[in-house]
Amino acid sequence: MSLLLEPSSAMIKEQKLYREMGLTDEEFARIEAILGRLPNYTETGIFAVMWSEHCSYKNSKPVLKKFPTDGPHVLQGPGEGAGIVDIGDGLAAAFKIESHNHPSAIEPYQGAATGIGGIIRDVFSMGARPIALLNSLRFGELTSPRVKYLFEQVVAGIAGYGNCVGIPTVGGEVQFDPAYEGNPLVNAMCVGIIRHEDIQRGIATGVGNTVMYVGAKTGRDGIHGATFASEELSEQSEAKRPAVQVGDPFMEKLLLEACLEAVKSDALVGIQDMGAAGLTSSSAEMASKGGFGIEMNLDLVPQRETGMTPYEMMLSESQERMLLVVKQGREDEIAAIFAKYGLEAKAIGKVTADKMLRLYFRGEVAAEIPVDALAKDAPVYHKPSKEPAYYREFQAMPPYIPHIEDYNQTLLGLLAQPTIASKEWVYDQYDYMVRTNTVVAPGSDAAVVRIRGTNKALALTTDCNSRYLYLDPEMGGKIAVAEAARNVVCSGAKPLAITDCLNFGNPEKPEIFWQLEKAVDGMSEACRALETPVVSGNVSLYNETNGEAVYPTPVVGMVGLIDDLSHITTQSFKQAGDLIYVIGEAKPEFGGSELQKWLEGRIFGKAPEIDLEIEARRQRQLLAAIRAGVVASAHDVAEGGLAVALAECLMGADGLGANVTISGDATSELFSETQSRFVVSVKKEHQEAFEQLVEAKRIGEVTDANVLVVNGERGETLIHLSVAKMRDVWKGAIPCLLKSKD
Amino acid sequence: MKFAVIVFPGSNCDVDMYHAIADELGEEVEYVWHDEDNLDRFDAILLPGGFSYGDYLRSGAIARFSKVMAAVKQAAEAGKPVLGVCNGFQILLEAGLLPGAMRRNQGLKFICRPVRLTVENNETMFTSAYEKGEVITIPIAHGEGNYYCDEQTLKRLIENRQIVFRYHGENPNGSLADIAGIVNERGNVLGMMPHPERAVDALLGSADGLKLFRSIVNYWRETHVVTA
Amino acid sequence: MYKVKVYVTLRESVLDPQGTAVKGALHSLSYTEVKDVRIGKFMELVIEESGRDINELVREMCEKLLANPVIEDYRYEIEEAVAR
Amino acid sequence: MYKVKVYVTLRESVLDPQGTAVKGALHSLSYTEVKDVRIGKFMELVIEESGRDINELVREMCEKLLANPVIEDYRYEIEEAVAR
Ligand SMILES: Nc1ncnc2c1ncn2[C@@H]1O[C@H](COP(=O)(O)OP(=O)(O)O)[C@@H](O)[C@H]1O
Ligand SMILES: [Mg+2]
Repeated sequence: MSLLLEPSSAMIKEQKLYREMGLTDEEFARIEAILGRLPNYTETGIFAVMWSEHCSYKNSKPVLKKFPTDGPHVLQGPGEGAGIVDIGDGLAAAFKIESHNHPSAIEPYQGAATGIGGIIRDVFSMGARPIALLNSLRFGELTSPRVKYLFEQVVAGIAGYGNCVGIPTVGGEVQFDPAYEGNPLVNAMCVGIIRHEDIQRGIATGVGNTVMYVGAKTGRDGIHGATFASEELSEQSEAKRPAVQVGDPFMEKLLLEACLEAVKSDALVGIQDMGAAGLTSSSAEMASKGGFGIEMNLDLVPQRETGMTPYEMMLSESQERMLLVVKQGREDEIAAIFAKYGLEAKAIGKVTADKMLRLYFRGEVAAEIPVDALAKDAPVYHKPSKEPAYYREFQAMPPYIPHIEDYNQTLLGLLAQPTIASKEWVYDQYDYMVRTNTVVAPGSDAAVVRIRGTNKALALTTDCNSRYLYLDPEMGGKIAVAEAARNVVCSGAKPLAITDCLNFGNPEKPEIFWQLEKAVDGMSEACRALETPVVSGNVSLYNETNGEAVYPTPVVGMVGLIDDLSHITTQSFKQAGDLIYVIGEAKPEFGGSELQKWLEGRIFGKAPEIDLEIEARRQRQLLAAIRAGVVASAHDVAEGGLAVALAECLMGADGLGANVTISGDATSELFSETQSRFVVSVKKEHQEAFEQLVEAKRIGEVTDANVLVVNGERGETLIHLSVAKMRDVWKGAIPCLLKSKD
Repeated sequence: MKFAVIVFPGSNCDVDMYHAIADELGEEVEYVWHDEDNLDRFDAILLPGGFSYGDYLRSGAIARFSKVMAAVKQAAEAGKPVLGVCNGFQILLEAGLLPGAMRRNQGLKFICRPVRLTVENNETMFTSAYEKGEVITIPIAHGEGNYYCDEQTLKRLIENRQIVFRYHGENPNGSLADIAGIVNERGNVLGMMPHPERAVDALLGSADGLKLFRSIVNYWRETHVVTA
Repeated sequence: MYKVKVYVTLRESVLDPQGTAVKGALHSLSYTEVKDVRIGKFMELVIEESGRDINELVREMCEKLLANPVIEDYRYEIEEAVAR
Repeated sequence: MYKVKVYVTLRESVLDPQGTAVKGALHSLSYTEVKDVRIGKFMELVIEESGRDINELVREMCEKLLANPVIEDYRYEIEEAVAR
């Protein structure tokens, strides 16, 4: 589009062209009032992206305020590229999770790849060295060719990008449910390590300091991507689609190394990545945070395409770009660092005192907007909230009790459910070992990454069972946090903090907004109970296709600290003769369970309940026992219940089996998804010590028979399955679904 | 003994290689940026894995023109041990320091997992610490490890005992004759897809790779009579 | 029997990291006269006569599988070949 | 200004895993008339007049960098283009 074709200010107002950019009539009036005149086309576009939900959180801000964000170990809470927590020895962990749902629905490989790229930049722009990646994925059922394509391409995209940059992808989760058929979720988390004194902030200060641009050239990629992410997917999205962003992981690797070198220089004042709304958000936010203004000459912006307008340059979402503020007169020092990596750091503007974002193009002012209006004073909406009718119905239902005849077949059937089945097909494609710190690779509970030069390690996980959240968002929200903490504790770590990605439907619908509110209430309560504040996060709303929302899916990414490498624990049974314990008793809770979904083809009723005090106590006891060195293996009971958990403890344990006896109602004991339960194995010589530390029930022993045997209280055999058989079913399920034609 | 770890833009196993030598082997090691042209001060040269130049076009195709590669060639001609792992192997192939070429994995997917290897030849400067026929566990992590060469070359590789490692059991990538690693005729340039530097610490799953580095040090000690 | 050649290229406005890297490499080999490089795919298909219109068939295959219409364009040529 | 098209293909004798996979995928979409698929690269270069013989130049670039003679063949076409 040439400049001449851009609509005039008057046309924008009269023909309400701002609506196409996602601004409401009231918002446009507000812009007019702020500027004291009509905005031109570029300015309208800048406001539209900055005031989109994606950048401004205008609908979710009031809800996000509820999260506890403080703690003695929190060095940086929400608001920067990543949250940061102290881990001792002068070191800190920086981490954040982010969604790339809409781009991945359109172009799954590049959408997922650029999602990884974006979250990595968030972490290294804080000055942290990225040490691990995780992801959380949701797809429809693995039966339609489209879903298979999306799944395969998303995984390939994550692998293609992460492997090339050389950051290990150490964990994640994948769930399959018809609720995600048209709107897959692709959330990526990155964790970095930083020395306290190296923490950088995205800030522009010091009048006359230079604004520098580094990284890939700007093209017409993803223009209006942020607005796009703030709308529902529809048939029209296809046509409205901006040029798809293609990731360049090689460029990212160069940028990463160069930026980490640059942050060591005191010539650098501030640094921020150009994420959603690219040049616009990075410049406006840095200036607003610093209390200054920024002035840029757009003719100097490195451009990949010819004839780009200010509108296009400011809204482009080309990847692998960073904006720096550098002390005046020391530009060459910074440029030299980037030049070593073949990158050009180019001066394109300077910091000003007047708190304005002022853009020049071909000698004229192309835009002039107060930075605070863009970054701080976006509108905030308190959307109406309403309890959905389905929720009341579900709450009123009598408990669902499945009728099980054959426990062997039931267990095998559950192991073949793609949500439970081995994810080896996925993580085999990820380089989870590069940088040689991955002590616990994907396949156990939380992943464990050691910190070189210390005797410490981090335990990392992403979790969220959205079925529970759909049935009961508050309960489900609590469970999501608790489950993440359980996984972290099972690995031998103390949970430190979380990052969260709130994937919901259209918040303008009161029932959806209610889900969002309740979920955040539940999560907040769990975060308080488990002392894991929220230090960063991301909101992805409008996850709907043709009016159908995805399940409420607030993915929890948690980081825990292992303060002695000898505490690292995995879920696999270790040796024959070890005693098997279960912590926690089962209740008949099958609402939203894997078994209900499988047998009934849908979920309904009440979600399992959780008592956060009990949860916290059990986690404390288990962690104390692990630290005392009396736990051989630990695993949480999750989807599929105790039977699946026992099977999982055997999948990675060569030549071992288990012989256990259960009491009470066998169906509940084996398959109910009652919360706050764990399976633990303990060496015989540690029996006494373990029992003193942990309230747990001994249910059997690890054997060398290579079979799982479960007996009922009257001595009847409920389950008798060879480990080989279970492993075949469990490992084969996903590859088999992918291969099958229909 | 002093090792060089060559760093190309996009190398990402450089750190792993460095730590394997410095922390586990306890020898001297230094990073060398791709634009250096002199490697005289080093006794052995390591080309690490990763994605040099993004692996764009073909893996290793662009890196082989780096300035440092002329020096790597010189070192090879001087008989110094030169080890290329994964992307390093690919670069050695593209540079013609080893025969053959890499294709994409047969399954077309990147594969990361520990695999078992048979030590086919334990009479090289890289493998003397292993038993002949020893089966070891070393991780692979690559998308293009499907080794190819023409029949004559294969014949020569076999006759000269240049095949050093083969995949044991399942061949993960479709490589010709299950080849996982080969040496040049002189025996001082080894290229291999599996990552010995990722298998130097039992904490991370295997220490089977350590013997490879020990072999290099042993060779160097034997050939360099201390004159101090 | 047909011999079909399919050319798949990235759309004009889509970033081509591979092309950019190759251009950089050519420049550092001092082929500075190279001003632009774009890299796409070249596929050769052998297709048996099956009664379907060959043009339609090839177009369908391109749109369904061989090219990714979101970021790529395609073009093809058909040669009637004698069975070898 | 020249527009140069370079086609890089795997040598006949070299198995093409990608082509095999695409053929398999086409068959499972029931395009069983497809008998063979080979996948190569298609590069478009824009080269400025530099006084060197353009054929020689392109051949040199192909042999040095664009194709790997161990497994690949190449072919090229040169169009003289008017500067845009
Ligand atoms: N998308 C993924 N990427 C990487 N690893 C994954 C992914 N999905 C699952 N995994 C790994 O597979 C294992 C099992 O996952 P999951 O069943 O979700 O475990 P849990 O129920 O304990 O959270 C974990 O180690 C997890 O990190
Ligand atoms: Mg778990």
